Amino acid sequence: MYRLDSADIARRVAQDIPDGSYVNLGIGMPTKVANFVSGDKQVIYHSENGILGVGPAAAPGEENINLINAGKQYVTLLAGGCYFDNAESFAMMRGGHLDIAVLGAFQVAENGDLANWATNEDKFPPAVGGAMDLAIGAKKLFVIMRHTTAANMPKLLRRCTYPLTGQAVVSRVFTDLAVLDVTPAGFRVVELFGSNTLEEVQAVTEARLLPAAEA
Amino acid sequence: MYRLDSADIARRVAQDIPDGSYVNLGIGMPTKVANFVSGDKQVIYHSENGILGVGPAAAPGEENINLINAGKQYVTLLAGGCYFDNAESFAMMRGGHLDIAVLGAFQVAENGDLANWATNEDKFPPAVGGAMDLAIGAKKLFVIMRHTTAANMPKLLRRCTYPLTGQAVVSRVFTDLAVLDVTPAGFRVVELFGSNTLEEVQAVTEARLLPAAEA
Amino acid sequence: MIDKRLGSLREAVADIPDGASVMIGGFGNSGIPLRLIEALRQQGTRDMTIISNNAGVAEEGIASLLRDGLVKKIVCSFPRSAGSVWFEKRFEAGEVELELVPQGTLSERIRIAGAGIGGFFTPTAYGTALAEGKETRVIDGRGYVLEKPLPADFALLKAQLADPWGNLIYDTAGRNFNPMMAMAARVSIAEVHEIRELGELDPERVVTPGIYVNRVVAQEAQHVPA
Amino acid sequence: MIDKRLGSLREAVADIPDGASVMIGGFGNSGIPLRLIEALRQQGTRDMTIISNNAGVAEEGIASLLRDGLVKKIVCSFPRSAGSVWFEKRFEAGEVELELVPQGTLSERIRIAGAGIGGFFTPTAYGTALAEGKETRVIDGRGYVLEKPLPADFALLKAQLADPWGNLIYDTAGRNFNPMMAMAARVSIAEVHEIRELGELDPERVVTPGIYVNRVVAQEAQHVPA
Repeated sequence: MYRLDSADIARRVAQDIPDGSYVNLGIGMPTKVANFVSGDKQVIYHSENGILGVGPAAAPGEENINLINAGKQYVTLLAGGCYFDNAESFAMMRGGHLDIAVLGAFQVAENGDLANWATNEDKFPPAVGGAMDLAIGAKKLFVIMRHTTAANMPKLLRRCTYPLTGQAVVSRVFTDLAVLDVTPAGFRVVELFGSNTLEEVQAVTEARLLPAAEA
Repeated sequence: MYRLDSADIARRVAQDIPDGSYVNLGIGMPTKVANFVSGDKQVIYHSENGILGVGPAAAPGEENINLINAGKQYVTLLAGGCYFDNAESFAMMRGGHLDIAVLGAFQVAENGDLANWATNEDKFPPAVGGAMDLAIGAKKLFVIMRHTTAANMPKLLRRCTYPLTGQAVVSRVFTDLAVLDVTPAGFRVVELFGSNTLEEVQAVTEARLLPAAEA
Repeated sequence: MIDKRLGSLREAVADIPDGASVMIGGFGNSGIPLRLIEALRQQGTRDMTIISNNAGVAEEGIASLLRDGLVKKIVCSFPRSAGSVWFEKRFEAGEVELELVPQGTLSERIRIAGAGIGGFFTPTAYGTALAEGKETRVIDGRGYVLEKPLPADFALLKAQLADPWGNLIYDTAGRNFNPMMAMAARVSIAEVHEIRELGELDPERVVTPGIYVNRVVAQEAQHVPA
Repeated sequence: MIDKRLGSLREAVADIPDGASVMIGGFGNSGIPLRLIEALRQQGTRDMTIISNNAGVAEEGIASLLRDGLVKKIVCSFPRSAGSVWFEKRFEAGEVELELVPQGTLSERIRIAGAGIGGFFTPTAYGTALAEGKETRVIDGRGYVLEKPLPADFALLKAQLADPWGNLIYDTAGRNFNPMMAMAARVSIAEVHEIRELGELDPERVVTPGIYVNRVVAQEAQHVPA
C-alpha cells in the first residue's frame, strides 16, 4: 500500500484550505498544516486562547510568555491580527465564524461522529480543552489522522466505540491512504493516494467506502 | 404639608450615596442627583450605553457626537473611566455589580414592585430601554418621585396597577414628603420631611406605612 | 488576499433585498451608520425588519426609513424619544410592527446569535408584560425568562477605524450595539471614519475582530448625495 | 476615595479561607498570576476548589497547590499536559476531584455567572459523555445542553497594567480567562506588571473595567520569598 508520511498528509490538507480562510489548527499534527499552505494564499489562523492572525513561531530570544498558541508554543502576531478573551474566542468558534478546523482523531464514523478526546482505556481522565467546541463550531471540520491504529485496527468505523467529541461533525478525513468525504450515504472517496485501490483501502476500513462520485 | 422641591429630593438622595459607590442614574430627575453629591465623595457613574466614570456635561463646542449618556446628553469621561459595549454594560448591571440605581417611578408597591415604564392609558407603545435590567440588577434600587400623581392619586400602593418593571426590586423611595424603606412588613418610614407627620403622609398613601423603627 | 474595502456606500448595501432583516448599530446618534442608512434608503429596499436600540428621531437615520415606508417591523428597546414622530405616525397607522425588548436582553440576544448559543435565562422582565408567552423558570429561588437568539441577514455598523481585514476600533461610547451586531449578522458592513493600512491598528485596541466584518467603507471616500 | 492598590501579595490573599472557591486566570503560563498563587500556597489555605483552564505543570503555579495538598476539587478543561505530574498523582490517589468542562463552556459559564444569567443552551458536548446528567433540548433541529453559571468566592488575575480604580489592561494573549473571572468572583484580585496613576491608562484599551476588580498589587513592588 502507498502511505503518505505525516508531512505529506499535512501538505494534502493544506491544498484544501482556500485563500482568505479563517482556520483553527488543532494541537499536534494539525499545527503542521500551516507549514504547507502556499505563500500566495492568505490564511488567518485562530488560536483558541484568544488570537486571530497567529504568525510564525517567535524567534529565539524574542519569546513573550503571554503570546502562545493553543499548544503553548511561543508565537507571533501578523499585521492585521488581534487579541480577545477566551469567551469571545469560543463565541467565534461556536458561532460558526471559522471556515475550517483541522483536528486529529482516534476514530471517525460514517455518520460524521468524531472521537478524539478520550479512549476506553484511559488511566487518567483525559483533557478535552477546546475540542468539543471546535467540533461543533467550524463551518467545515477536517480530520487528519493515520488510516489505522498502531495495532492496525481501523479508525474509520460504522460507529465510534470511543467517547464522542461531537455528533455528525466531520466534513472530510485526510489519512495516509486516502481523502474521504462524510456524506449522507457514508464515506465517499475523494482521492486515493498513489497506487492505492478502493479495495485495498476498504480492507483496512470498517465502514463501507463509496467510490469517488462523478457528479 | 411640607413638600421638598425636586432639587431638594435629589439632594436628599445624594446624601444616601456612599463614597466609592458605582451608581446608575436614570434619565430625567434621577440624573440631577449627581449635582448634589458632595465633592468629598468619589462616586463612579455608569451609563447604560457603555461608560463607567461619566464626567460632567461636555463644554459647548467640545461635544463628541459619540460620547453621550443614556439620556443622549453630551458628557465627558473622568480620568479612570472606560468604555465597553452594550452587552458588557448590561452584564455589569444584570450581574449585580452596580451598588445603586436611581430611577423614577409611576408606582411603587409595598412588596417592592416597581412600575415605571408604562401606564394603562398609553396611546403609543412605551419605551422600556434599560429600566427592567436596572430594576433587577443593582444591589440597591432607589426610587425618586413625587409622593402622589398630578391628580393627587397615591403612587405608593398595596399593589401596582400599572404594568410592572420588576417584582420586589425597590429598596428605598424618596418622595417630596418622606423617605421610606421597602421591608418584608411593607413601607417603613425612614424620614418625614419638615413638619410632616406619619398621619399626614399616610393620608396620601394607599399602602400602610410603618413608623420609623428604633432598631 | 483579504481586502474587505469597498469604494462606495451604494455598493456596500446593493445586495440587501426586500424583506431582509437589518441590524443597525447605534444608541441615539452615537455610533450610528447614518451614511449606510441613507444609501439603503435611497436604494428603496422595502419590507425590512430593523433591529436597533432606537427608532430614530426627526427625519434622520431610521426615522427616514420609517418615513419612506420601507420598514415592516422594528425590534428595539426604546422606540419613542422626543422627536420620534415617524415611528409614532407609522405605528399609529398600523403600518409598522413593534417588538419591544429590554435593552440588556436585546444586546444579549444579539450576542448569543453570534456566539452559537441557543437561548439564555435572564431575570430581566420576569413577572412583567414583556415576559408574556415566554418560557420561565425559577432557579435557586429567582425567576428567569428564556430568551432566544436574535440573528439578522445584514448588519450596518459604525466605527472609527478599520483595516483591510475588517478589524474595527470605535470612538468612546460609539461601540454600544456595534460589536454584537457584527457577530450576529450573516453579512456585516461597517462605515468607518478612516481605513488604515494593515498593521497600523493597535491590536490591543481592536474591539471587533475582522472575522465578523465582511465589508468596510470609509465615510469620507464617497458621499451619497441627498 | 477609591484606591484598590495593596502593598503586598500576602495581604491581597490573606482573607481567602479554607474551603474557598478560587478562580485562577491563565492559559498555560500565559496571563497566570504566579505570584498570587505562590502567596496563597505559602498561606496554606486548604480544601480549595480551583477553577482554571489547566492544572499546572512541574512544581509551579496550580501544580504547587496540588503538590501541597491544598486542593479539594479542580474545575478545568485541560488538566493534563506534558508535565502535569502533580495533578496526575493527586487524581490517581483519589485526593482531588475533577470536573472536566469543555473550554468554551467553561469560559461562558464563568461569564454568565458575572452577567447575572441563570443558564444557557450550548451545542457543545451535546451527545457526549460530558453532557451526561444534564438537561438537553433540541432547538430548530439542533441539540443543546443547558449549562449553569460558575461563580467563585475569589479570583486571582494577571494583567499588564492597572490603575487605582482597578481598571486592567492585558498583554497580548494574556487576557484569556482573566476578564470573565474578574466578573464572576465575589472578590477579584489582580497581580499586575505595573500600576499607573489614574488617567494614565488609555480608556479605549481598558479591557476589564475596574468595577469588577477589588484589589490590585504590582508584582514588582514586593516579592514573596520562596
